[in-house]
Amino acid sequence: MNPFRRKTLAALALLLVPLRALAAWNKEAFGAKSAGEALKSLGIGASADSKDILIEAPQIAENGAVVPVEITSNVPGTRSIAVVVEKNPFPLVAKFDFSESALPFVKVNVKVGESSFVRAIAEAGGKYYTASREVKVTIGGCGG
Amino acid sequence: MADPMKIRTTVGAEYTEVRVLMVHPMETGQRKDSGGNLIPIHFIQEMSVKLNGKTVLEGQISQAVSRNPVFSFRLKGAKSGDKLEIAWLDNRGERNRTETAIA
Amino acid sequence: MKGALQLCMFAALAACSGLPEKKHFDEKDFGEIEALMMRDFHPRGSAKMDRIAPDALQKACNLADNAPSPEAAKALEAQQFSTIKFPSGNLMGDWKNGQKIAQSGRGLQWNDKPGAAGGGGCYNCHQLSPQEASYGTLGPSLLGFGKQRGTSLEMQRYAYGRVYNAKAYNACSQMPRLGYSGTLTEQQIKDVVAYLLDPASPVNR
Amino acid sequence: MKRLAVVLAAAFFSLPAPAQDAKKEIEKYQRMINDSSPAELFELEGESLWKKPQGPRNVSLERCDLGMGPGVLKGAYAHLPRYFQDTDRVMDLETRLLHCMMSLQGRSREEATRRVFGNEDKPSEMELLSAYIAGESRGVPMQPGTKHPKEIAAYELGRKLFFFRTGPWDFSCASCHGEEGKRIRMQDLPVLSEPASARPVVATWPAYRVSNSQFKTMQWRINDCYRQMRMPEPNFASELTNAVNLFLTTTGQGEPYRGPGTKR
Repeated sequence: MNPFRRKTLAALALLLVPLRALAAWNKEAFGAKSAGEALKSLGIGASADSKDILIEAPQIAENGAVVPVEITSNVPGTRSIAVVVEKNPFPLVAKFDFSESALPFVKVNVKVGESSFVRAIAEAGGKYYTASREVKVTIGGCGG
Repeated sequence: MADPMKIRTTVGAEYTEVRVLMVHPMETGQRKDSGGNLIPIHFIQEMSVKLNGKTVLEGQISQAVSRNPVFSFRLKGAKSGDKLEIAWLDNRGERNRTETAIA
Repeated sequence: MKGALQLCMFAALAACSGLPEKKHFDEKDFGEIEALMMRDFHPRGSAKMDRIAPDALQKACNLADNAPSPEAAKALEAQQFSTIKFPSGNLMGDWKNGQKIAQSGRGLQWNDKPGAAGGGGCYNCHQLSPQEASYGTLGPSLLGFGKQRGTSLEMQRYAYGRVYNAKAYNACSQMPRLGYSGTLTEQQIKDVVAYLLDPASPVNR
Repeated sequence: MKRLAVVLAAAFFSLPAPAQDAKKEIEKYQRMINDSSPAELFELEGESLWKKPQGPRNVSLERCDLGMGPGVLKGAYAHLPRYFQDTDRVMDLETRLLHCMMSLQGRSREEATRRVFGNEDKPSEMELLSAYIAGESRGVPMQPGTKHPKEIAAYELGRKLFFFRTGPWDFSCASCHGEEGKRIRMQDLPVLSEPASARPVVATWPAYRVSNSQFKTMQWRINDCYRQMRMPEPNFASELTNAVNLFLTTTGQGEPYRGPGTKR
């Protein structure tokens, strides 16, 4: 299947997604090629570094296909957490909105294309707080 | 492989930890199959977690989430027997929904 | 001090209390193992059954548990050295291609496409350029190899020979005989030599 | 036990500081992928396959005797490979499953071994069954067969094969798994002929591999090592692969099984 046909098929598939969806998937943000662009499309403004955002991730990952990342926000009133892998082709990985009894915490396995900073941006009371951890991706095995 | 969504809940003092394991290839569209041609992009885009019918968590995710995604969340005030419902929707419009009671 | 002393004494005792390591092979084993392998293996891709029987060098190293006597080692190394075909003139090729070869672990495996370029797999066992954090430690680090040793024709021959047939320098080395086995071509080995010696190569920066 | 402490202490102190951090960080990576691993999915799928009637006789594998009696699963994996009277052979899990597929289900060897190694889109029966059956031995100390003459002979043969150098790259298993504290790229290489290094390996195979989202068995592990040793392909469930498997498992015996594991 040549790339052009695959692109149109992918685009078509997106149109088929029913309008009343869950949290509507932000196509621009997830299609953005830089972290800055992605966050802007999410309406996330300047964010302050904060030690109340805890990121638990391995410093060295034997394989970039599965990198466990655990994020906790201790900023009171946190309503959402966005996860960004800065050097990925599409940096925005996920965005979680918390309400009712869900604590601002998430653990998820993500793909890290090459050694990069993994960044979390939390939103609380209209302000944004951020922290990041570097993950070195290495090649295991005999490369063959 | 069938598509069981495996949910495990652990009720703790401060919160209940919910761990959900989904079956999905989460294809980036960059991978080639053994024949050498590109496998089309195919990934879960949206997911939600409901407790006793009320949405407590909504996620927008991408192909950068690993294959067979594994998520963990924490719910305050959830007790055993409460109804937990997790649903996802992928970029091809396929859906999956699993309901369970908190252990 | 007493505790430490005791620890070393105990370690020495522990080391020699077990029976001396039983030799893994004696002569009669070879027939039995080769027959079993001929029965329990099958050819696939380029990996044919002629790879089962160990050659004279492998048999010698197996029998000596990879630690032949100095005389035996010298004889084996001389014999292996005679298998090296040194090209004439400059032995330094293109370090950029040398880097690709050092990164690639392909070559002679049953799933390697026939005719595809073989790889040296150097990073599996060696550190080479400082930028590559994912390097092996089975072999010594070759960081700054050319910077320390220069690029004399004599050093080029040493590097070329070592890649072509490592056993010519260390009889039972674990380093594969990349030229002798047909994994790398003459030009590929020259490119690896360049990657090791060329001042422009990241190995030497 | 003392000797072990001395050996371990020596190995740890011999690593330069940065390598120790790298080792600690990689161990953290392994811990984190272990507790958030999809391996469970393969166990579930394997359970339904164990109960699924198949083959000309249209029966399930639930009467298969894995060494502790027909259908007994608890701890069965932890006691394999072992000698089986009915086939007069030392057999590991996959070899025994093949035997049951043929003897109970009436399937031909050719059909049952057509696809013994799967891929991420379609795992093989052997992979799914291995996940389930291995999971049923969690907590049980690994104790393969070590007393029967054929078990002793298989162990000795496995040991020789482990050190046997041949093939175009002159490798034996010990070429990579023979020296403490070594690694290929960033992959640590356990010395599989040493109990201390072999135990954690034996206690976590078969395993889910995050790098390709596939579930891998011991027969695959031995098969793929021979591929990278540039050797021809070993026959599935052959005497040779069972001997190597028994040597490794015997060397690593005693450790409570804690798999199926999750690996790179």
